[in-house]
Amino acid sequence: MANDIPLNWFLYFSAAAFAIGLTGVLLRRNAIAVLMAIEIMLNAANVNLVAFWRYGTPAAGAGPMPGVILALLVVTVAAAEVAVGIGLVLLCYRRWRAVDVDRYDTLSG
Amino acid sequence: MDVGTALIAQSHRVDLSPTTAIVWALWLLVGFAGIFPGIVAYMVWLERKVAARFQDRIGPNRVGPFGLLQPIADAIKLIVKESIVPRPADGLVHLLAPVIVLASAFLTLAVVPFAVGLVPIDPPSGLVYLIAVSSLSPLGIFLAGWSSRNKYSLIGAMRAVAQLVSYEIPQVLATIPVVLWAGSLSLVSIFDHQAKFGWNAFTPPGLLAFAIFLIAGVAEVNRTPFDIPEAESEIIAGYHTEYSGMRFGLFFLAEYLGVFAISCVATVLFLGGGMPLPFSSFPVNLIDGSVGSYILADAILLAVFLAKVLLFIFAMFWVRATLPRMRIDRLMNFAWKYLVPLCVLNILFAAAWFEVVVRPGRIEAGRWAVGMIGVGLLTAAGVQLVFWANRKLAAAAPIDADWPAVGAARGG
Amino acid sequence: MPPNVVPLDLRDFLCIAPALVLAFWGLVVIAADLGRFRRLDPDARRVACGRATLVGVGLALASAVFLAWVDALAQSDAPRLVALFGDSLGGYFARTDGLIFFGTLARGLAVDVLNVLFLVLLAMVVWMSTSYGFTDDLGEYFALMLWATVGMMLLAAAEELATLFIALETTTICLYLATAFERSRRRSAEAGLKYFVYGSVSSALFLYGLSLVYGLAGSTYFDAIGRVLRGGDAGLAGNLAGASALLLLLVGFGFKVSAVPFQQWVPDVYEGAPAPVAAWIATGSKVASFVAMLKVFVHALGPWSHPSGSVMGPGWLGVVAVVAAVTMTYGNLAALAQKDLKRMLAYSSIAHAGYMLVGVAAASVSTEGPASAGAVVYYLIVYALANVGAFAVAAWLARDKGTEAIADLDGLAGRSPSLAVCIVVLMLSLIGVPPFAGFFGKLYVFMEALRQGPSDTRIVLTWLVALGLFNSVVSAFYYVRVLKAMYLREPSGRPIEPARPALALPIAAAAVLVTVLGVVPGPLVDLSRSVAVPMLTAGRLDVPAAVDVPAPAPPAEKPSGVAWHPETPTD
Amino acid sequence: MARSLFLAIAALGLLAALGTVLARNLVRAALHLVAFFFCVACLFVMLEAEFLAAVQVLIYIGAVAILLMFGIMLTRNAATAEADLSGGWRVPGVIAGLCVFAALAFGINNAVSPSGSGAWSAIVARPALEPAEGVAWKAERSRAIDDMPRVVGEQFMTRYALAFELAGLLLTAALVGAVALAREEPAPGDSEPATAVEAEAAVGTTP
Repeated sequence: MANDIPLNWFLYFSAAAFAIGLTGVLLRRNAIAVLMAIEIMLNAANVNLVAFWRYGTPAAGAGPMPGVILALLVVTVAAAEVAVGIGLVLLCYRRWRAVDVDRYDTLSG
Repeated sequence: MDVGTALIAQSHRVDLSPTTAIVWALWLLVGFAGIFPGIVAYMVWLERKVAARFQDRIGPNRVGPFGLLQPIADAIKLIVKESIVPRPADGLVHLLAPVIVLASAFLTLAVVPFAVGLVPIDPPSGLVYLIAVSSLSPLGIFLAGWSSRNKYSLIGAMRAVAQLVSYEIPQVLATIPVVLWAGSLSLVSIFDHQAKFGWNAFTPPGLLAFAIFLIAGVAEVNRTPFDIPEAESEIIAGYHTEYSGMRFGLFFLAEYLGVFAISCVATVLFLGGGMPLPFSSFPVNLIDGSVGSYILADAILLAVFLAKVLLFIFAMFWVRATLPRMRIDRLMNFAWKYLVPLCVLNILFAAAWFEVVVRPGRIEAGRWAVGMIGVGLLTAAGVQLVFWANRKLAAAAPIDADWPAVGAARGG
Repeated sequence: MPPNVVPLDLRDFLCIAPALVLAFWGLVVIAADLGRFRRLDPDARRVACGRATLVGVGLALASAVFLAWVDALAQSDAPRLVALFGDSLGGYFARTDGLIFFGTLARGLAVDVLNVLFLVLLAMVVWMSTSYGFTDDLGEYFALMLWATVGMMLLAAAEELATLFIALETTTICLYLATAFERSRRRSAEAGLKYFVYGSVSSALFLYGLSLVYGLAGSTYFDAIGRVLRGGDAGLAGNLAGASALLLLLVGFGFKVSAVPFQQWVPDVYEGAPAPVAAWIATGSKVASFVAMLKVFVHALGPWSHPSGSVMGPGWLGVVAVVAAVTMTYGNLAALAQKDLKRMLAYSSIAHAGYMLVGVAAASVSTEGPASAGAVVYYLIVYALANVGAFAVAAWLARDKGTEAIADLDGLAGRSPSLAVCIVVLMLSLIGVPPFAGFFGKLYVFMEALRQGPSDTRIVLTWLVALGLFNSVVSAFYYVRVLKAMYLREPSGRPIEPARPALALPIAAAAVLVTVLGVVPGPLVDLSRSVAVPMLTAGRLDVPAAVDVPAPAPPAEKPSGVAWHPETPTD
Repeated sequence: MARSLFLAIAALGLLAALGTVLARNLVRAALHLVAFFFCVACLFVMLEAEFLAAVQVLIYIGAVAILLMFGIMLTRNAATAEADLSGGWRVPGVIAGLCVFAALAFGINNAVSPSGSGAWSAIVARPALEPAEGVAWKAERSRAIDDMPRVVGEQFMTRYALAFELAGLLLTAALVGAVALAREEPAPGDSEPATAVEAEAAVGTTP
């Protein structure tokens, strides 16, 4: 199929999304916003994984779909991370009445 | 491949060929823009009639014979009414919310096999798709509540999301026995399986799953007795308090479409789709490849399918006219302490049923009888166990301990 | 099931029995706490929960020791194994390919030794947790500690990237939560959130690097990646994607092992977390992360360590060397200024990560081959033992004073002389003073760094070793401050209460172990070497047996009953 | 056709990602995030992984986004869920992001895969999946695409059994820990296994 999408396009998309996510992590000070930026980065990695699975030549004995399985595991991990993150954010919010990471000041570092 | 055959053929892959595009366009035009809203309109009429009868009234009877034109009048009224958006509201989100809810309800119908070949798309992961799109509606509801900048809207939205998320779990778990027996997530395969093994509701674990699915389904579409998110007497109208005109109409449409969709899905998953008889593949075996046989079989299937759906819808109206609203803590308790454990146990029973009856590949009278009695007793024992354990737990806790507000009010 | 699907060999679950026991026991502890212990008064409840947890750890330890015995027997006397357990099970245990679950997990003596280490450390940490009350959710707390350990065990045994990733996440997520468990203090919640934010960003970076590695190699198995990289002649030259992948993976592991510049979370988290949790982050999590790092970098990405033969060319060796140098220097210098015991231990653990990174660098260039990674394993064991003891001291302070200032130790020698001696031993071992095990750890790591053929990597690693020696001297200053407080100062305020067995025992046990391993280092050194070889060669069929070590014979025969045949490419 | 579709989806996705990062209003940011998730799901469909796309919508939009919204609601006044970008870090952050993107894009452009499939930029079409003599993976992959749920199940029950079990443990641990942390100070004798959702519901009823 000559009109197919090149592998690179997916990779560029994912690289851009990853960079945006990373920028978000650096820019935002709100813990929940940071969490969202992290989700973007995880999704970028997932696009990579699935694109490599579909376009690449597997090494010997790699199984039919390591990329997809890894992506599914990442989805699981992301869900768990968000649950844990929201739990921690709520905990801190109850103590400080603030969600901005800068405002937490007990520890000297 | 001519369009006629393409309509019949059930596509298993998403592709972008012109044929599929035509099929999809047809479905969109006929089904989603024409038939389904029509069905919804007359569901509303039916509901008003049924509720009226339950309350010893007559119901709509002014517009047209038996009030049959009433839905059209209602629709015109909703369309021409002014759409009022509160000034502090988040305009875009306010508009987007009903669209998301409606899209969720519409998209659910895209994988329902109404009859042989009458399914827009049959992806191999159809059931996951179904669950995925139906999980969009909490998002829309939440956004509706949030964007309205109204206390009652927000409370209603929070209630709705908590309820929808909770009841989604038993709903999904209840479909697992069906998937286990059919060995596939495709709804067409599930239909085929029932043509071979009888309706899923006619097995002990299937019956339990069916009941759980229905209960959770009623909760998923926010209908009485689970209509806490829009409880008029407490929070006006919940998340759509601040909606008027056609935006409100979209929510209205989405709710009834949801009722219709959940009935369709329950019919396909548990009641053998459009098959009129439980243990025979009656209309499907008429098909001999000719177009005429297709039309005949599909006509029978479609008619029976709609009759079953109507039955469900009527049952929901009946429940609504009869039962009072549940208290929210009871509602949550019911989902987490009764339905979820029952579902988990039920998966084990379903596995037993699979080993006894389904494993040989065709239904055998002896094994079927053994399965009915053995697994049936097992299932009954499981239900007893869950209820007994909950009663024990409830007895151990002080009265109303599950509702701190009451206890505190009494203590103070 | 279609015929081409090879079913799972259920006997594989026997090989992860310790992890299974711990995972199950977590639920048992929660249930017991909810059902029974919650009615007791807080102190009794804490002790009951701790004891219940210890029972589970003991069971897991028993199964791990049993598996170690079986695996040792498989190497020495396989026929006897068959005679003992019958053809099926005995034959299964006697297999020498060392891989289970379709090659995703390693098995064998190496894994068993690490499991025993984790469990011994966990037992000390759990016992320490019963010494003072810092949380009300005891069942959940102990369950999370057990589950974190499950993650660590499988992380250290993983032979494949998907398993590695999920094990890593299990470990860290349990630890994020446990960090925030001290409900009475705000700093615990803050530490939990900080740990979480840094940790999840690092795992996102790690994951992206991992996806690039998967794209480059087409496989997620360490061994297959290594083989692909060795086969590709292009190396890293001009392959910026490969370099980015390497860097991202390095960032991910750098966070987990607390290497500079990814160390910002360490002092805060160690300070804010309850002392036992901090101990577990500093020891268990670090051991597991270092083992995983060794596997990924030396085994899978080994061909990229210095592909051009020069340490400063493309390749991870130069980066790791620089990171190691900066890490140990930064850790030691920053530790000098600390007044809080846990913060000091945090910086010192950063410094130790630097020494161990020298070992990682050495493992890829040493003439000893994979056996040289034994130095890192030895160092890890010694470091972990000493640190658990040191954190028990922090728990002691936290119990009595609520803070962990070093000044609170003033005059301890007069009040509990025997424990003071134990603490002296721990500190001396952390400095690396000769009769104690820490000395041999450093010696061994530095020796491996120096043991290499003539090349320009030699000069860099020699400088690294020199820097390490200088740093050891620096570290003496702050460790000695603890000793000074105990022996030379008089207590200013209320002196601290004597330790109960829950605290005394971990301190004493750590001190005794560190001394014994220092006086008789031979057996553990041999063991670490024999652990390192299969750890870094699992699934590799072309590695000759290590020369001077009584190492297990590397896998020589084709795995039987496994779907994964590494040497028979399917295309 | 496919290319223009891809470009449209990718552009939308990146815009949504930017919106997530830059939006001041957190709920708006979450909404952008939902759009991004949806675009990624569309890309999965274009990569012939429909099952994964459905899972993406189910988990990310149905669960993660909702959870994030709950988090925002419970920590902010609903009407003023505004959050500032950090001032001093703005320029370095953007520069770092651009540098990362440039490095990755440059790397992707020049990457040479050692696995034998050549440079990434040379792969312009996905490999055909007609079974060929001696190439087993083509048949494997074509089966994986046609019947993905089943193959995923098989993989999770065989090759990745351990990872699957571990994922279950991870979710259990996250649930147990998050509930223990997010719970209000527990009353003595309170043994009710309250879930996070339940706790939210309780909050919702007693405003």
